[in-house]
Amino acid sequence: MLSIENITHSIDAWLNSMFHPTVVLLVESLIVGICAISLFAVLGLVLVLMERKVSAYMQIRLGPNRVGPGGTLQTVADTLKLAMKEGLTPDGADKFLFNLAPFVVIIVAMLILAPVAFAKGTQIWDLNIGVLYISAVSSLSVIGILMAGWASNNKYSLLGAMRSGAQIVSYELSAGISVISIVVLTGSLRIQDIIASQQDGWWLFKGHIPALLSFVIFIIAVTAETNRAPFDLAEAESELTAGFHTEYSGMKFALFFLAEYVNIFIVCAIAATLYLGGWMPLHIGHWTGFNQVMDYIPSSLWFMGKTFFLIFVIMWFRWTFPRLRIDQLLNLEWKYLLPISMVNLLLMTLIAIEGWHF
Amino acid sequence: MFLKKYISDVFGAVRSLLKGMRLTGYYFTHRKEIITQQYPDNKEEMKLPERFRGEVVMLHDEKNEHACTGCTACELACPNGTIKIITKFDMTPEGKKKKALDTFIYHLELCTMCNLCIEACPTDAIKMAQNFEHSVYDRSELTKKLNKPGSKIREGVE
Amino acid sequence: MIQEVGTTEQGELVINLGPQHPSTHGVLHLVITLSGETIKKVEPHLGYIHRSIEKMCESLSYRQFIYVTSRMDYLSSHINNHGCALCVEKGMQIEVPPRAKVIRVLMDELTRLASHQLWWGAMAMDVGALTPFFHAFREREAINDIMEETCGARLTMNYMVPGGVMADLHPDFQKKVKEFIRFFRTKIDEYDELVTGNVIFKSRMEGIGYLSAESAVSYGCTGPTARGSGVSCDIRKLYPYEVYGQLQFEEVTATGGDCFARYMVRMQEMRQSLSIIEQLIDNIPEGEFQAKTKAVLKLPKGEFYSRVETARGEFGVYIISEGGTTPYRIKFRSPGFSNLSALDHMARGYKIGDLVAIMGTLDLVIPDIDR
Amino acid sequence: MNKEELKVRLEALLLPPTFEEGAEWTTAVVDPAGWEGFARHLRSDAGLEFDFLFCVTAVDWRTHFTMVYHLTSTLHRHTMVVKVKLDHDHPSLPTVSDIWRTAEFHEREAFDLFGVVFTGHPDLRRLFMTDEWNGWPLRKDYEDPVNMIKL
Repeated sequence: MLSIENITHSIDAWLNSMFHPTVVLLVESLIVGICAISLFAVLGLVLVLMERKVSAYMQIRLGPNRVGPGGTLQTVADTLKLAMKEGLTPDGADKFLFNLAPFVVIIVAMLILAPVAFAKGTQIWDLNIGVLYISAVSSLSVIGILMAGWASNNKYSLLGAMRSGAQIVSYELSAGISVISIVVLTGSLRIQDIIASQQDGWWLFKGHIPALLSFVIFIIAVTAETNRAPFDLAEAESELTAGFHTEYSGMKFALFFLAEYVNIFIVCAIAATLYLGGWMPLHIGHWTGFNQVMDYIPSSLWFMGKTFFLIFVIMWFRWTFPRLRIDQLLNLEWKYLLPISMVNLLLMTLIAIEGWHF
Repeated sequence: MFLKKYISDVFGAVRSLLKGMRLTGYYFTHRKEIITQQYPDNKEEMKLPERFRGEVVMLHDEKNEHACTGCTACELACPNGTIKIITKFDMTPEGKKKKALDTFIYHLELCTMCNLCIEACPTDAIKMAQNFEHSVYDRSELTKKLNKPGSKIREGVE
Repeated sequence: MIQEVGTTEQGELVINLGPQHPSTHGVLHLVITLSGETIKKVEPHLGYIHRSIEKMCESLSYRQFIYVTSRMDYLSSHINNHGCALCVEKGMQIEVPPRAKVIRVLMDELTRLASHQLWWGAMAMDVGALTPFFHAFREREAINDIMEETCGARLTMNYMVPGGVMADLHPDFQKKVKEFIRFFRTKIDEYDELVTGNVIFKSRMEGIGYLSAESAVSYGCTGPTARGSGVSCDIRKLYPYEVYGQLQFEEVTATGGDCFARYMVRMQEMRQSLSIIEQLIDNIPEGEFQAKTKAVLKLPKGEFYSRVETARGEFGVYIISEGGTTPYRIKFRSPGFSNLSALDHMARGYKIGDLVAIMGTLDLVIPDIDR
Repeated sequence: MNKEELKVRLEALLLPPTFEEGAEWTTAVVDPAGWEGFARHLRSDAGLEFDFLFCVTAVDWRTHFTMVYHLTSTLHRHTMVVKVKLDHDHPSLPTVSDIWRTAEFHEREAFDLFGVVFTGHPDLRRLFMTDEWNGWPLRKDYEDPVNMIKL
């Protein structure tokens, strides 16, 4: 059967038969790097178009429809426009940090890509602390945002960056606790183990109400972590014009923009992996026939379908809700999400110890 | 008691959010609600109401005759100095001098489409046209001469 | 020149909100002193679109000056024109035919609806919800189409002339307005579903930008801004003009004094406007739509003041005439100007995000403030 | 209170104003010196309580200025107009912005456009014009060959 797993394996075997193992490692790293960058580019194009279409349909309008068939090339045109724009650096800015910040943000986004399993057997690096790695690296992105806000020498940027700092640091907590509640169930931090444990059903369905709760909390927390409305206080265009990236233009702005969408993709991929079984098809207990039918759908499609559904949900939030205020945002985290997720974690531990889950 | 309020708060909040999401979800799935008009493409079926005020035009009939006597009522009525009327003296067949319109200058760039000149005109020589695409490359093109070359006043209009 | 200040001596941050800013809805320039995110002082800088309309009007005749007032509060341009026409009629003692009176009131209420719809969309946008804006514009489009058909323009209609209205109603007017009412009755419930009931929106609004009744009066606030604080100040009720005295409608007031109270007042006013339109639409008297007036109007020597209730509050026209064809001095008392003066008082102690919400509920239209 | 009753009530004040006839509302004319005290009476005296200052403007009569204050009471629903006559060369008047807060902006507007100086005003600066603007635009003798378009 032709699948991504087979392709990668055959490339690996072919390379090993031809070259020295060190060369093979180098060549494979290069291929992976190119794949990751092109995935970034494609994701950026697709997600921006998706966002614009989703928002348009919710706002009873058509959205982009002039460039290309049905407006599909709109984002390409946008990228061209951004690439041709002049990248301005303000006079009073800290030039080094100002120019570094977008790259920090995008590199962080790239790093989290490593342990994401795109399909069966398709993973850049299946490290044994995958989940821990993800939560550790994803909190680095706040450094890029703070850097951008501070280096811009703009008060709006500074306020946006400070808000973003407070926000990401606090929402890190409940996102982490939600992740841990799944780790408690599986007993492993490795992504492949987590997916394998969902062989007979996804955790969202197997883990009773606590799993559902932790899923909801995780989605809320990652929405906040990626600075998406209704938690887009770092950008808050009606308050801070554009928040931390007010002073950015051209390609540097595009990198921030791209990083935002890649981050959404990644957090949704992680949510899909933890709660919806990643590439694992929908399996129900011992219904062997049903499970086999489901297996006919390629695993990469399962993964993409789940991820894009979650991305759609996050977009749905954005185009429905008003923005919270900064103190309400922190209230929501410290007064509601964190206590609930802690109690939830206890329940989950109880379930895991007693083996009540299916 | 506190816990009960806490829980009902959370549930009420979630319900109100879901209500909003239901509405946007409805519009997302119902394409017939879309109200976008594809402007330059729909020019054929686009119909502006008859009273729509786009610009001032002078009515000419097929004999290239208009009804303007050059009385300058519109010029006086205009709040912005949009209209400038230059008159000349025609010789009537009886050999008498008669005041007549020479040039009707209309500055579209000054016009606010307030309709006061149309109201003021005693002979209904001018009216508002429905054209609204006025952009030009040179501002001087917006200064228009409304009476067509060679046109003259219709018989019997005083 | 405005001096550039980065921080005050106390180490407070000074930022400029505007004149180009997404939430100032125009060219309002606010200099805000902040301590952290908390507002210490808001200082408006005006005049970016000051056109000195009052000076312009001194050289325009009584027929001509009316159209200029459309350019002040462009969202209730028709009501502004109404105020001017009333003032000239008061001076000339022109009796307006009953049909014209009803047409004027109908148009006023449609304008008020359109203005409140735009406000609703913009308000939601200020607090970060972007979708309501388009929903509001869908309904507003229907009103604009009705306006376009009857008045000939969509925003700056100039439909009002001293002594009546410029043209008779379009034959389709009644049918279209009834259609619109049916359509809007369902949509206004969607407004509540999408925004009013939303928990995030409520928490952004409740208890924010408190304005007590005494301060509202002292700051000269009118319209929904003052009525949200429980001050009864609806000119339509207190000093009825045209046919408002014979209509059944309520003056909407709320006692909260916060942003949510002002928001609810406007939402209820939309329903009241709908009911006023419903009362009148089938009872438009036959007859002339314009009284016979002289070609050149000359107001007698004296002073005339008339006021109307626009979507933002009390709009006053004060004409001093020397007996000529042009006013000697004309003063427009615009509601936005007084409402803005209370902004500093209302915003102190709240956060930047709240300032945006407060400005949203004040419903500022900058040309109305600058004139 | 109706127009006549209001007039009688005002005449009972310590410094009674003179009245103008023929206007829609009771119109009182006071001196600049007596204005501040008169205003305080209007605001706080029982039965008057004019708490809502809805229109403030200046008029340039070429020989003199008049400040016109339109007042109403939200309690008793009566309205009156106060006019203060000012000198043309040095128009100056005590502020009432501490009595009616709305006067703060309106007086700034009058200062900006007419050059009427309000003594005691907390923040008397140009409101619409830029700070370095010359002249007072709404005065009748104001000429600005650059910005004014003659039609």
